[in-house]
Amino acid sequence: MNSRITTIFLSVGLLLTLWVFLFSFTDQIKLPGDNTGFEPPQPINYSHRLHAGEMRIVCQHCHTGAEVGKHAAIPSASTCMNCHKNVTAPFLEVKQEQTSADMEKRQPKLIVSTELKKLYDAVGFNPDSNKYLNKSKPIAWARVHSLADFVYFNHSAHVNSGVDCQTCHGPVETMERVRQVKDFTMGYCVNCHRTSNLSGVNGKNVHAPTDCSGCHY
Amino acid sequence: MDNKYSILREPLVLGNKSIAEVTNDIAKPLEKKSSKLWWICFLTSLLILSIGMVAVTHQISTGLGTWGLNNTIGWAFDITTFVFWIGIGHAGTLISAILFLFRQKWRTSVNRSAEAMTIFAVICAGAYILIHMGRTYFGYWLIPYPNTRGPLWVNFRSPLVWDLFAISTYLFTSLIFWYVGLIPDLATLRDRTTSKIKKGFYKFFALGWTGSNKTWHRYETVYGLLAGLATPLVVSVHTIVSWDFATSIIPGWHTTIFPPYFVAGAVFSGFAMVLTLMLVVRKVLHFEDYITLHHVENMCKIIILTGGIVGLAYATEFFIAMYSGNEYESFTFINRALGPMSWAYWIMVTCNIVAPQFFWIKKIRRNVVAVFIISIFINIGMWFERFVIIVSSLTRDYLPSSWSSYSPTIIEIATLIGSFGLFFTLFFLFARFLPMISIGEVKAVLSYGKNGEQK
Amino acid sequence: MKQNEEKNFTNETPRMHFDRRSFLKLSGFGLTGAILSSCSGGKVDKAIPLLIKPEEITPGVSNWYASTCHGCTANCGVTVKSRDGRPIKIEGNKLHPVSKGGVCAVGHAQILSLYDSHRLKGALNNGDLTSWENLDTTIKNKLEDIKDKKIYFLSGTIASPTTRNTINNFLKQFPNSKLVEYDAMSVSAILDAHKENFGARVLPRYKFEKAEVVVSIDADFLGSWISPIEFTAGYTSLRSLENNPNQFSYHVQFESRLSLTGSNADKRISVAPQEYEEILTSILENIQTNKKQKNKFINSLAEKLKEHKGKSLVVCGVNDLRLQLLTNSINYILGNYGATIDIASPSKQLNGSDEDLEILKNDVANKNVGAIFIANSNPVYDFENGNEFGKQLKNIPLVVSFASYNDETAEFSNYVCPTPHGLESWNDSQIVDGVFTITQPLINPQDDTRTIIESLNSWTNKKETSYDSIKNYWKSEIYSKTSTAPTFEKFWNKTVHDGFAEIKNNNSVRNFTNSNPPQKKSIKNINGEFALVLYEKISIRNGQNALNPWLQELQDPITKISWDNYASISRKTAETLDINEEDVLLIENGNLQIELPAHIQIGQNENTIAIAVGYGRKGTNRFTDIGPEWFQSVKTVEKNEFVGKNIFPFLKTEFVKISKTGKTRTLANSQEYNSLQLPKELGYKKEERAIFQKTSFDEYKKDQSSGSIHHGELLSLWTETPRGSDIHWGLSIDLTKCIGCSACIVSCQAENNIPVVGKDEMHRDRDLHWIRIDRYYNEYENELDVLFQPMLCQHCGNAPCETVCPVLATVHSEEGLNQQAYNRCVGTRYCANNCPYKVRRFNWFEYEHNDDREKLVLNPDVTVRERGVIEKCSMCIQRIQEIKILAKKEGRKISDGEIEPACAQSCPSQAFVFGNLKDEKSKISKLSKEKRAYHVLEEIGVKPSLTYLTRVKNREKETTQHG
Amino acid sequence: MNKRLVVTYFNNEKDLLHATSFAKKNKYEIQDVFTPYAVHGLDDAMGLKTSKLGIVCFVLGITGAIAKLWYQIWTSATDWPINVGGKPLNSFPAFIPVTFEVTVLFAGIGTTIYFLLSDSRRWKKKIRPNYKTVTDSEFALVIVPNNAVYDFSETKNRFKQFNYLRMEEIIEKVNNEKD
Repeated sequence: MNSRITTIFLSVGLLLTLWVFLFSFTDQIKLPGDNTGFEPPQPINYSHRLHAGEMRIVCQHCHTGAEVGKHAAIPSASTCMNCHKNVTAPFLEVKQEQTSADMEKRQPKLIVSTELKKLYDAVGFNPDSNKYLNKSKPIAWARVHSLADFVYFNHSAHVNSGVDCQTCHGPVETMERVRQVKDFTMGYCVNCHRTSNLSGVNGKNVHAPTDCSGCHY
Repeated sequence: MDNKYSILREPLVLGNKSIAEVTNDIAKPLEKKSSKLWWICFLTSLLILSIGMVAVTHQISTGLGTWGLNNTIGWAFDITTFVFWIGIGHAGTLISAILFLFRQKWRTSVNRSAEAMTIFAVICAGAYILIHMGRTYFGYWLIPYPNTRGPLWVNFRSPLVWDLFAISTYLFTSLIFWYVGLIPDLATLRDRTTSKIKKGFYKFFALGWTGSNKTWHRYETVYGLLAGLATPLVVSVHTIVSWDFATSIIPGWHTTIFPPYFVAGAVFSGFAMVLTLMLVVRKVLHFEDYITLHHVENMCKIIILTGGIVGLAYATEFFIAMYSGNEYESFTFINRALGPMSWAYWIMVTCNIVAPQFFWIKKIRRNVVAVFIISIFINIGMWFERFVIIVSSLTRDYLPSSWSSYSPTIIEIATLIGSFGLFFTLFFLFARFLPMISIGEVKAVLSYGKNGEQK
Repeated sequence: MKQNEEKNFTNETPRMHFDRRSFLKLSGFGLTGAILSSCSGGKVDKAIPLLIKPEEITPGVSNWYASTCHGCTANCGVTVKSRDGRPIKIEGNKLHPVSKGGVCAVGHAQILSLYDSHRLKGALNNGDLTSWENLDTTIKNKLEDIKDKKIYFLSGTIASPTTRNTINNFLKQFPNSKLVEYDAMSVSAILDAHKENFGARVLPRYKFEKAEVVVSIDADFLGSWISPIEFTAGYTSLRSLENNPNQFSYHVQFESRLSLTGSNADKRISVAPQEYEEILTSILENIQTNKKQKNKFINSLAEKLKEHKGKSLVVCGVNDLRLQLLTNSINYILGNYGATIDIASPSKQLNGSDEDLEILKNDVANKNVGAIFIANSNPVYDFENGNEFGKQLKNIPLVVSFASYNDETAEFSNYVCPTPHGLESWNDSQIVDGVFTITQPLINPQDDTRTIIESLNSWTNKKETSYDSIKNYWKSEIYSKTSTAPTFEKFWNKTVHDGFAEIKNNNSVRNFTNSNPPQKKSIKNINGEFALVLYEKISIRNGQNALNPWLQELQDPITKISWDNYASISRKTAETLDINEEDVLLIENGNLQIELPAHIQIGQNENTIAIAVGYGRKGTNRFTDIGPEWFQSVKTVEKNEFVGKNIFPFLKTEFVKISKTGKTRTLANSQEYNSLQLPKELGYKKEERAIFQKTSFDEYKKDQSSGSIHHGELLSLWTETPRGSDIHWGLSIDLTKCIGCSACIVSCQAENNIPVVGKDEMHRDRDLHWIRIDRYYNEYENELDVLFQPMLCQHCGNAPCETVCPVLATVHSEEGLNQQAYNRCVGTRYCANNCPYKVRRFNWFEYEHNDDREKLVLNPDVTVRERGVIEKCSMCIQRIQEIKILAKKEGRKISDGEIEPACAQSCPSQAFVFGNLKDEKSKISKLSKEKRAYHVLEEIGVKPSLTYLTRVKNREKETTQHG
Repeated sequence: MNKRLVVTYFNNEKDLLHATSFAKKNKYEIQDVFTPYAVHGLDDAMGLKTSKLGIVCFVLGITGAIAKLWYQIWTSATDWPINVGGKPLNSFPAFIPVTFEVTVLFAGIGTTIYFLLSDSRRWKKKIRPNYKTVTDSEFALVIVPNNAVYDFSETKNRFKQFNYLRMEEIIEKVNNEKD
């Protein structure tokens, strides 16, 4: 008898505590609405590690929207073409072809890497003639970081007040394929806003709104 | 206690029952096969409930527009009925807790079912709280639980949050109070019943009760404590409900006497409902010997008292409205009595002020049929009281441009009926499987009002 | 390319729980359902960037382009907001010399009709789609055959000089061809009268900004007459006390129905149409010969006019030559020509000629027409003999319509050459002599359409887009006249940038030749008959906007009724004939018959009955499935029925009989109680609520604070601690300036993604407009006095709504705004109940767009609200944030007047002023300190951030009563 | 080791009461008394001390109150101070209602749980005589005979005066299995 009642009460208590714990350690356990670790496959295997990491291309070079507007905007294919009109394959492959060509005493073939091929198809670029001839079709990238529809987030406001891209997006320059590293929950945003109001961003004093209407309207 | 052997009082239980007989009388209906009458009642209420369910489903899947509300009138049937049910609940707690503290022996034969009534009523009220929300499925946001919204909790200044706490507390406490009261009787049934399933059921919930006096001793203490807690609780609950309106700024809602007024009203309507139910039960389950005319009369007397308080409150409201010289306030009340919704107001007055006056006459108090009818009137009247307060105040508030009028939709009415369906379904189930009268307590007062001799 | 864009922006239009609502419905309530519902993980949504990004477009950043509004022929100047390649908002062009930054309700609503998928998808050949090539060849061949027959080009007023030029060139090929212009609600008599008096058939430009005394005979110049926005701006400029507290114009209105203008007049006299003449003649007599008239008021008025020679203006809105001639002579004697009336550089906004039209009608009737081209008009609908005319068209070998909808006329034409929407094509217009405007397209034509110019060009074998034609025409005709700009390109670019070009012309002032007016018509008035008055509603106008749901749902500022037209009758008539509101009346004259619901209208002359035109348009039956559907819902329009009834057949009818039919029809009236005075039957003598404070100009001059009642500081129950930043946003509304034109309502609807709810919901008082204009009828010296009061969220400092919200969905921002977080709201509606102004709106249902393309109009910066949440005016928080972020980026403070909410931006009379109350120098803090300033319901201590300014009218004595 | 118990059955509370006080007087160790309902005066007759449940209840209540009050002030004034309707961040009066409710909730539920847990220890013991009857109509007095001078018949005689229904002698195995 005793044990029956005890078990009933204990189990109820256990459940409650468990539940509370679940919610308190947000970083250990994933909560509904938390997409941390989301890493969808992309139509073109573009490597941020290579471009942002090795080549040290700054983020805004391609994500131009970031300091002017709401969206950091996925760059348009024309942006890629600025360089890839000429760069058609990894340096080593080209070099290899060069050497082999020299040995075989022939003109080096033009090498086009499989991924860049996709880009060229998209913009309708013909690498051999180095002209835009074919029909173009848009590239449908998979969106990695997305906030709920009822949240207004403005990149320019953050970039201009000195927040590094990495603060929210993590070390993108080390990622082959982009992955979400921070849980974009309200708690995450608010707490960051509150702390930066106290301690500033990169030593710079800022005023980050903690009003509802800072993000919701 | 001391007046145990008095001969001045009339007995609480008639027909010289022996202890064994008491057990028999009360337990019999639970052991017999369920009667045709019970089936009829049960199925009808189940049907009504399902009508309500259909309506609610339509409302939740389509939108709150399926109710007759509009930009000006945000609450009508929903909150009216919510307050109504909460009010009904109060008699239960009052009978079981307050009368217990006052050592009113006559409570024993009615408290069990009164408490049951409380619980069911609160359930109905709770259901209304849920479905009246635009996004029912986010109702749990009212609970302050740790969440991903960072430091966002709930607004403890909002009477609705007070409501949430008040009503859940009320529900849990009444439930416990009721259950604790049940344990000895469950044991009794456990020891009588022959059917295996029932035995198992009773055995589980009796928690192995033996009737040891050492337990009885502590049991009484707990019961007393619970009663002590429930008494202020029941007052606080309706006070808080009344604050939903009193803390607002709408003329007709913003009234300081609401708390006592509402509590009195609650008890008033509650007892009416108890009577309505008891008189039926008494007839159907042949409890004439336990629920005697003496009981009925006592309740009638309480109704006269609380009814008087309510009437006084109505008068005070009007007086203050006029005396304060606040233009909005005074207009609201004139409009309440003479405006487009005056019909509701006058229904309320007739049912709540006029009807109970008949109870001054002993003949009527002791005439079961008359009492039954009047109790029904009072129930109606009290529903209308809340309707008048909520709707007629909203229809015409500050800016004449936003004045509007209200008429319920079929969905709304169906939902209201459905809530009664829910209530009675639960009640009939209770009547079928649990002792309607607290066996243990009745035994304790068997000798009450007779001289000591027992068979 | 365009496709991709569309994908792009449909992607980013915000929508709460867009993809999982259906699931929610099923899961009903319960924790599991809710928790699951908040998951959005796993779902991969595509983001498709532009392949080649245009220079000026940055995703998520909106650009503004100057253009011209084509809602009516007034052609006001507008600027259009374009976001990611799609226009989403029309607003006033502050630099514009004529409209001065104002846009009316119709103008704001044009953005919605741009995305109307019911417009024609391409050219029609006898009702079925065809390619332009085929159409051109067939039409050209046909033209060959009927070369020398009579050829008509029938059009509504053509404001575009290039178009006119092209048409003329086109018609030149044919020996006897004629361009006929007409207007559905014609003012032809005005032009004819001026032809008689001045020898030039012109529509004068009325300068209300100079008229200190305005006398209007049935001219609704603030509502729908000629150029309402221009007139409103002018009119209110003489009634703005914060600029000039010692000057206030005096406005007298003689009219039979209660018009918007009449309700703003200082003195309104309700007379039957047949009495207009007497009034004019007596005024004329008095000012001519100082001969006293029987009517005392007329005398005093005449005196006033004489005192203000050259500073007064008499206008007459009746299309009757005789009355117009009288008006002209009065104005002439008062020396208003050249002062308040400009015929040197006249208006081009209405140009129709009834005379020509009659000739055309006869020719059509007598079957001697070879071809007719119909543009910018819908004759089959708006001729008094429309259907007949339609049948007659069948006898004409070639009927070409330029309608962009398959409308009444298109139905009777062999070929339809659909024209694009105003914002889809280049166009120009000449509003008044000397002001040319450019219409700049904001988006590629969504359907296979062609402008009139292009069509005509291709039939004259000219390969020229309308852009080229316009540019060429401007080069040759307009640029040559101006010497301001060095090169044409510079001139052109500036014009396109500004949206207009001002060219001073040197027309000589013509002199007045008195002409004896035509014999006065014997006006028969058999008693029991009523004078019929047709009028244009400010929303639907002559019917060309009937297909726009925003305008259909916009309540008439006077009657407060939407989604219908009706017969307005006086209370006396109603009593004598025992007619109740919503009784369906049979209105007849001979064999003409029509059934319309009755509306009892205060101020309506008892011998008249007024009916709005523009209803019963073909195509309005599409609104059957607008608004929610549920157990007891009522359709907005019955299947194959139209919104309202077409009254144009009665256009020429003067008198009608009315009788009850016994039927009734519900009218969606959104205001139930119409007076500030409490109902008499509740034992109240004359108690009036001081929420609308008013005074007379005389009183005001004596004491600027007259009429405003203050209750002083109220005690606080707790110690008030100063909170918030150095900003406190506030809005002030000048009740003297607000004329109730309702432009703000539609502007707000466009800015804040406010859905259309349909007639049934409107009837149930569930409109979702964030701003409403309360209209009260009041009495002033036993005369009707109409009060307009814009009512929106007051952003109270001690907001009652905030305290009661259980989930903190509505709380106060540190900038003094009352915020509403839709995604947090659970919909208890407690806040709405507890709002003393009743300005909170609840999403009773899921309000779907009845047209998929319409979704493109949504403002991506504003959340589309889900069912079951409360919404309300946010003071256009998205605009505030936009500017704040901009200022932050540029490291500066926000300058005063930089932020303008949608309502304030294009208010034609600038009644709204928005700004920072904590900034001493800001306009708003000055206004809020004015003597006239007061808060509505300040006695209940909610501390609103909105300030109202007492309404002043030019009267002897009138102040707020308070019981 | 086994234990000998004497169980005496009565059919009304008067006799029971007298018998109990008699037993008490005569130094019989009263194991327990079983009754169908709470018999008044029996506690004194058995000489039971008032239980400490009251204190438990009080303590629990206070705990609830303090916890809740602190929680409310913390959430609305400290954790995220939001301006709600211009009210002070710590709107103390507004926090009273909830505090009260939670007090009651803690006290009520807590006490009951405590009671059930603590008492179920006693119920566990299978020392009950023929329990069909004690929950119905009969009263049973269970005494532990003091071994010194014990004689069943002797005891019978001594209790005769209380006209009991019957008197039985049962042997109870100490700590035996659960029911």
